[in-house]
Amino acid sequence: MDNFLGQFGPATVGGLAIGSIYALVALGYTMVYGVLRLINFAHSEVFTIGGFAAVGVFLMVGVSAPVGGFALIGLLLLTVLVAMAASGGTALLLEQVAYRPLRKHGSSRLAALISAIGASLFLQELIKLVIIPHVFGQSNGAIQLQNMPRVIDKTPLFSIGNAPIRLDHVIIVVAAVIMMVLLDRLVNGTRVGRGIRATAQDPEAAVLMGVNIDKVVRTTFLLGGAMAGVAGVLYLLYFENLDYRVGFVVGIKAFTAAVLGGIGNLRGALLGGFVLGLVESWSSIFLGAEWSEVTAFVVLVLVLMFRPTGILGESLQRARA
Amino acid sequence: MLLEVRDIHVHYGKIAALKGVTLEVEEGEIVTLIGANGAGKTTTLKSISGLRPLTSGRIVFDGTDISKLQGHKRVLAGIGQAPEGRGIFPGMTVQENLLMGAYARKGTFREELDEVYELFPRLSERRTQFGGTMSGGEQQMLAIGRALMTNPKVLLLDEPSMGLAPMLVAQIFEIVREINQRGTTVLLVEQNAMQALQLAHRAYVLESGRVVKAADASGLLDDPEVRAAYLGGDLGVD
Amino acid sequence: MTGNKSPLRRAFAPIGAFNDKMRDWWEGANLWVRWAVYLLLIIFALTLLPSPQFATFMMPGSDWVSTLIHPIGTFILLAIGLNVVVGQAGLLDLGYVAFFAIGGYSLAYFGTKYGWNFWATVVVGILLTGVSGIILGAPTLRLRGDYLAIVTLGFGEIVRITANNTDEIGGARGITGVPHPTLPGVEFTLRDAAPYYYLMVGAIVLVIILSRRVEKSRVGRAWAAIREDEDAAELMGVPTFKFKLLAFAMGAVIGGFGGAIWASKVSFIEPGNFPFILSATILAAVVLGGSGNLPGVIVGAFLIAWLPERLRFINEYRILIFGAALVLMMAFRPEGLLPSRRRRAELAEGTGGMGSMGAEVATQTTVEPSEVSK
Amino acid sequence: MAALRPKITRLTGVLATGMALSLALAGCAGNSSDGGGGTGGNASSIKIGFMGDLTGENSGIVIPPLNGAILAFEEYNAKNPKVKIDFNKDLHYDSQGKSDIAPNLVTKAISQDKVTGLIGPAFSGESKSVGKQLDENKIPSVSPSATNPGLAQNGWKYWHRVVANDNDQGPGIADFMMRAKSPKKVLVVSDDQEYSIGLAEALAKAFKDKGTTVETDKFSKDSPNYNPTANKATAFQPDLIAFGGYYAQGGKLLKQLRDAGVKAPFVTGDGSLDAGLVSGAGAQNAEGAVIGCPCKIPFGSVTGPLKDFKDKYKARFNTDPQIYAAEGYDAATAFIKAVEAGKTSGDDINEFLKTLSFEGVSKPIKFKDNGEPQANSIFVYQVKAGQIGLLGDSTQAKLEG
Repeated sequence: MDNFLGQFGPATVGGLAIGSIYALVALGYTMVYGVLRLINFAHSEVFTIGGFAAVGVFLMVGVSAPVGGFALIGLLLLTVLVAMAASGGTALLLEQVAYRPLRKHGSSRLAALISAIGASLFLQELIKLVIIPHVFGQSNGAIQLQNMPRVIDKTPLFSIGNAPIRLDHVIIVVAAVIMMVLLDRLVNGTRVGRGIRATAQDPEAAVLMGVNIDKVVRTTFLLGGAMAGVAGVLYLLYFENLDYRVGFVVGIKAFTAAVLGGIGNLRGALLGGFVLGLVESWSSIFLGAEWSEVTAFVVLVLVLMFRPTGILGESLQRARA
Repeated sequence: MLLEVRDIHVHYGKIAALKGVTLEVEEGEIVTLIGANGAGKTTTLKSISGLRPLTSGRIVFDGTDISKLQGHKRVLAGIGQAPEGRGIFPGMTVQENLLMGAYARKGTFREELDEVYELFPRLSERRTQFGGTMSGGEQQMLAIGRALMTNPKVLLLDEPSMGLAPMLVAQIFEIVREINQRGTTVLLVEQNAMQALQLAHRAYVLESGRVVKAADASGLLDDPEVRAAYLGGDLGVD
Repeated sequence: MTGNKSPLRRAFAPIGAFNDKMRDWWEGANLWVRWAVYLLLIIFALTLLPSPQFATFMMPGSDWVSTLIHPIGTFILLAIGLNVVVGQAGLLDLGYVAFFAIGGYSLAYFGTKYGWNFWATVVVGILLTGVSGIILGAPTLRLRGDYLAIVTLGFGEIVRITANNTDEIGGARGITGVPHPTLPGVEFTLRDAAPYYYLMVGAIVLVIILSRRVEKSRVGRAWAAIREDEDAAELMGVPTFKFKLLAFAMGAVIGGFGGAIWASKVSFIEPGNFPFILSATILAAVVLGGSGNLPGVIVGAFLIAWLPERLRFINEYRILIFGAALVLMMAFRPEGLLPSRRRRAELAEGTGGMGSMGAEVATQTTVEPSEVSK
Repeated sequence: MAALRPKITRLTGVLATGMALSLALAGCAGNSSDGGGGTGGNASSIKIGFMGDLTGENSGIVIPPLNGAILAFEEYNAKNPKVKIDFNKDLHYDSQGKSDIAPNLVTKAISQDKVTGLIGPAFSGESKSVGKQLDENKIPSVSPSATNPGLAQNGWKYWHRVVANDNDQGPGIADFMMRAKSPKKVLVVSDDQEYSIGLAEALAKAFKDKGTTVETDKFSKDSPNYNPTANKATAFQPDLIAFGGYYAQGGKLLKQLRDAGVKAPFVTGDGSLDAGLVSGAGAQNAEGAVIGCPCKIPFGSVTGPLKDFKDKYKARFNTDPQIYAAEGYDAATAFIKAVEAGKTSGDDINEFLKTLSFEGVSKPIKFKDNGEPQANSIFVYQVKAGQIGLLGDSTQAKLEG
């Protein structure tokens, strides 16, 4: 453990960065769960689509070297918007095709879960077989997007202790917190948000108040999808690579984060994301990175044993405070 | 005629919950539906407010057929309901709950809010408290107040006395009378038949999904069959 | 209102009608008729099914008998096991593959390290999986449905990753030379799949009998009660936790049994054989076939195992199509191909034993009079 | 429609026969014991199969040797020999590199397709799962790319490979790096895949034997986040980072190492010998990375038979030969030599392979008794200006820059 102190700083920074990405993806799980009581398994692919949309923008704009200043801000805004649209659109479509018919027929959640798993597989393969070869021109079998353009200069800006901080670290954490605050405002401070919360808390009563449930569900998917789109962009900026399966790993972690924080609870998702990112990162120092997933799940089980509804408690219902 | 329900059938899966219910509510009336548990009272209300689909039959409100209108649109048309079990949004404050009542409409709702707070001074005291943390009686008041915020032409009340102490029940019923006197039509579902009949103008008796009796409330109070079935052992306390 | 029934939903109607008819006939059938049918089915499974003539149609791209053992046979075993947990007790388990892995690893480890006899090791493996089912269940079964789902998913991953990182059981290298079963007069080798096939059929028959017996017993009724309304079951005096744990353990035991047989057949196992997607696939098989109904579950497992292999000619598109098929099936026949009547009643009531989705307010198109009037 | 009819007739016929035979067949399910290496001595053609990951994520390592083999067999058949070698598409078994799929395919290859020999399996995991099966059925196999040292220690008599194993590769790479950079501290990294761990262990042992301080690290392949490894490197400050693993992970690792400011030289093995390493890491990050391989890839300008092979390959497949293409060609040639010598049964071919010795494109091909190749040369490559170039035999080559 002599090198523990040497690794602690960078591990914390890395943990916060990856935790931010988990948190943003977790928001989608948590919102859909809050409203529909459905584990939207295909949300991981919604995230992946966001990443690919970002690659598309970078290639289209023709980024070949790191940019800075206003150009960077402009480019990032454009990318985020496109990715939010792509992911949000995918999420909407998913709701329409995979969940709406089941909801209308009052199917069991088990059926919905299977539909979700099916949709997840379908989207994953679609990305692999159609999007990568035909949109990005990668040859069959090559599933990684190669030669990812570098958008952000990655030389450290400054150091805190022995932890070098890069621009992408800052952007990721700041963007995640901003998106989180915006969403929180939206859900807790607007009419649309009240509709969402009312539906989550008591759908029948919500109808009696004149809330259009279908619209609320669509909005929920759209918002969750858009958050995942942002997460996709941040992921791409951070790791600069992407393949058709990234969503699976990130998705499971994000869902774990959502449950950890208290599923259905927006702030819980943020907290859960950070906790999970840090736990993974720190535990890697002691146990080795190959055990990080095991530690993440063990922490989840431990938390649930003592707080059966997650750290912050469950759902949009009591999440107001 | 404000509300007409014509021969509606409703099913839960394959089980028939309503087997042809017909009833009418005139403007300005208080009409009550009484009957045993499972007779179909709540289902009738849910069908009127669009929470349950009809298998057959028609519902006409204010001159238009609303049988196929989506539930949330019926609120705008003027049907307000305080549902069974109150349906309070537990994670919203009292004020937010009330504002949810006005969700479908645009504008500020100062006056409506003031009116509800005037009817239920208790809610006014607790406007920042969370719905989920209130007592049963307060929740019932909130549910009725919230339904009033939808600005209804007809107010559907589902078992407002359930689980409440007799004194509170009397209080709630008094407020219902007050609401009616201010011009809102009321369709009341109650197990507490005695008090409901004392309050209402007219009443329908439901038995296993069918209307078996329809008469003036006062008439039913004296009906020996009704007395035996619904008023005998059912004097208020649940 | 009558026109609301979609054509695709209608297309499934004959299956349902046939299913109903079969069931009526079955329920009215004599004991000896039933036994004759059982016998015929077993004879069919032992003779016609694996015959080479059948194979050219069923499996042109790979070896048919081997495919019947794995994935078809193992999937059926696993689906029957998972059906106990999901279909009968109504618990959502997303990490079922863990038990398959533990069973396989038990056999591989004790068989190669200590040279234990196959049958003894199978028993030990079954005990170990049962215990691991209890270890997983005890802290988690008090959690509500979805928390249980993520925790079981996590358990599946923990088992796989632990196997991958533990050198004592071969780590990522896996274990080679898993012992073959021994039976007097029968030689289990890699040259001939037939003995394994008979072993697999025997195992499936055994597990079916076990599962049926339990389903019809007091335990099965307790599970049904828990599935339909856990709170009510508890109030009626059913010790729900105990029975949920039992369901978990029994599901685990069947999974472990399947794992042991499979491991001995392939003679080499590695952690990569136990990915999450396998859990999801088995779950899909159970739901697709008709969760809670044994014949349905078996048919579901058969289709889920067979179709992707059979569809190898569309090669890389087969998972894409598989995913789309799952979505379509759930949209048009969410109760599965061959649901049990009881299950269908539960679904009609809107809960399906696992609760319904939220934001669910029945809208105008839900009820078809034609179904209602039956 | 017309084309369909015969098929349908045949199908019904088959089904009817099936029915009739079914009872008689009880007990004969999957009876395939006529294996023994397929056809007899006077066949006019024999079948050779190929097995590996043809559509999965590591197919980039498997398609080139498949192409190499196709090239060799096409050349052979074009010469109108007495016994042709059938290597058609149906005999290319796509295991997707999965050890649980491979056995069924081998069963099919043996019992239905009646192959006489097999090129592959491409990877070590699937080789483990089918080696015994091939052995029991007396099917000679030659793998162009499975490098796990343990494979040769199973006592399989029908198993061969034309590449040196990781126990040669590890020391080969270590020797070379010691001469080139004389590192004092080496960080040996692997992911959690079987191949990766094996090579990393060989590398760690080799560097330890040379007296360096070795620290090891392992990460999960599925995790996108290799930062913990980068952090460890920052803390340990090694003079060299050695990675055992495939390019898909290697590229990401290299990028995250460089992004974290780790500047130590990077060396890796055959699984990363792919342009994907450079594009995954970014050309700038990959610059100077050293890759060792028991394979010889004709990158850049080459001479002699290798050039010949490169030109033919390019003409046939319209792309330069990549990793293990030459080995695939040599594996196929081994079978061709056997058939030319009149050997057409599995047993005969296997016997012949014991005595075989010829100058392959990649190296001199001669098998030891356990199936390992005699020649265990390791070749080293380096990334220069975004391209991988061959430096030469690890015992002679010099590192540039």
